[in-house]
Amino acid sequence: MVRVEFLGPIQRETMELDIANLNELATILKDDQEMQEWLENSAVAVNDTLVNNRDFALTSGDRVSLLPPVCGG
Amino acid sequence: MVRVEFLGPIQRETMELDIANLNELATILKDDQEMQEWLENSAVAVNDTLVNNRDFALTSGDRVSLLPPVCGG
Amino acid sequence: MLELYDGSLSVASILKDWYEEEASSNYGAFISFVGTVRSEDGIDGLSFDIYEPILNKWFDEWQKKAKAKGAIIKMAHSRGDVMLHESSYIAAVFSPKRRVALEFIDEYVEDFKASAPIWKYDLRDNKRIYAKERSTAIKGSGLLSDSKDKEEQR
Amino acid sequence: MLELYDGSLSVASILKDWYEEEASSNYGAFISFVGTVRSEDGIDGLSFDIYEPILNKWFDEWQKKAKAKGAIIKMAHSRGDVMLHESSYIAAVFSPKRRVALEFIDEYVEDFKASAPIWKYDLRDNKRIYAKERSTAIKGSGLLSDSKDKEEQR
Repeated sequence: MVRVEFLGPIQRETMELDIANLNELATILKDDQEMQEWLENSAVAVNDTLVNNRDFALTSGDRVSLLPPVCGG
Repeated sequence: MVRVEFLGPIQRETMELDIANLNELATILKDDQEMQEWLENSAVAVNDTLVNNRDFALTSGDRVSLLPPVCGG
Repeated sequence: MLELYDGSLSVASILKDWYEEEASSNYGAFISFVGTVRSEDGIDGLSFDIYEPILNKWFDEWQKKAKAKGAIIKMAHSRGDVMLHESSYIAAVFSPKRRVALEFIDEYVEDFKASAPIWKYDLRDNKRIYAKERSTAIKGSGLLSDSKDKEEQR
Repeated sequence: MLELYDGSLSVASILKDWYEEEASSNYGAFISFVGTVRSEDGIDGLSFDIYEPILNKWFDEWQKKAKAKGAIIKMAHSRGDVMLHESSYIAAVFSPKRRVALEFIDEYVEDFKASAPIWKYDLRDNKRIYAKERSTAIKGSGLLSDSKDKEEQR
């Protein structure tokens, strides 16, 4: 199982999914109306490293994080 | 009388001169071998304002200062 | 060194500690940037969420960039609520000479603003409101969006 | 505010005072630059001469430039001897937002180095040796030299 976490202001429970890559996560989330804006403006990390490729392979135990727009300081 | 001060590392006594402009000061100092390098690298202030013109008129009571290369900090 | 505190920062004390820590390190230049909560738009204060694992990685990368220039960096940030006129952020650079410090602090603070995984909320009427308009999407954002999908198929 | 001290600066205490002075001024950004005497070339320390009337004018002009950007500046500098690892110079900018502070500190410190009427000496074997090679001729220097005279006649 892959754990999917929504950080900061995204009000969403952590999900446990049986997915093999980020494309599959995108497919699962694309029908969720409330998530569309977050999907457009959030970055994605796998095991705390930012990734830029939807084909990125996932294996059981991986953690995916969605990071919405930031404003530290 | 015009008072001429040599600031910082220029080891020179203050002079009291009867001069009407900075050209006259340059003429007085030009035969002083020890002053040549300082004349080349020093800025000049009259009454604590930097000046850039040798024709700058001086009147009795004015103070001329020579400011050699600086390094604060 | 990256320090996270609950609530506002004790700025004078943190700057003192950092200065003293490096007192014998032979750095000629020490530059620090302090961010303080301004009274504007009627807010009562700000509040911060931090995702520490990625913040630590971000900081370690900047520490490496600093070392490559013979410098070191430090940072302190608040978690949770910080009220008006209190401070939430300090960034510092120590370097042998001034040019590196003056240039590095700018790059380091700007990339912090654009990339560090910290979320800011306005405090108003006891509510915590995400400061969406002032936030910046991290580089590479939108990876999971439909439009990204279409873009890739083109 | 321009503060001159005999000998080295109490950095932590000066930064604390400045931070507290502006605690309610609603500046969102406070950036400070501290210059510390480095151990190099076998010196024991540095020593400084300051010509205050022109330094004050220089500082007042920069304070005006800062005000035009909604910012304020502060500065502290040592007179006389400052030994290794002690600090001799602090410059600070307070501004509503960060970009002004980050840009202004750079211009302000660089012009200080190029123009402020302060002379530096190396301390070596109880002697005070003018740091000529590290010094910068103020803009407009050479007004009274012979070569300047010839230049004007050309």
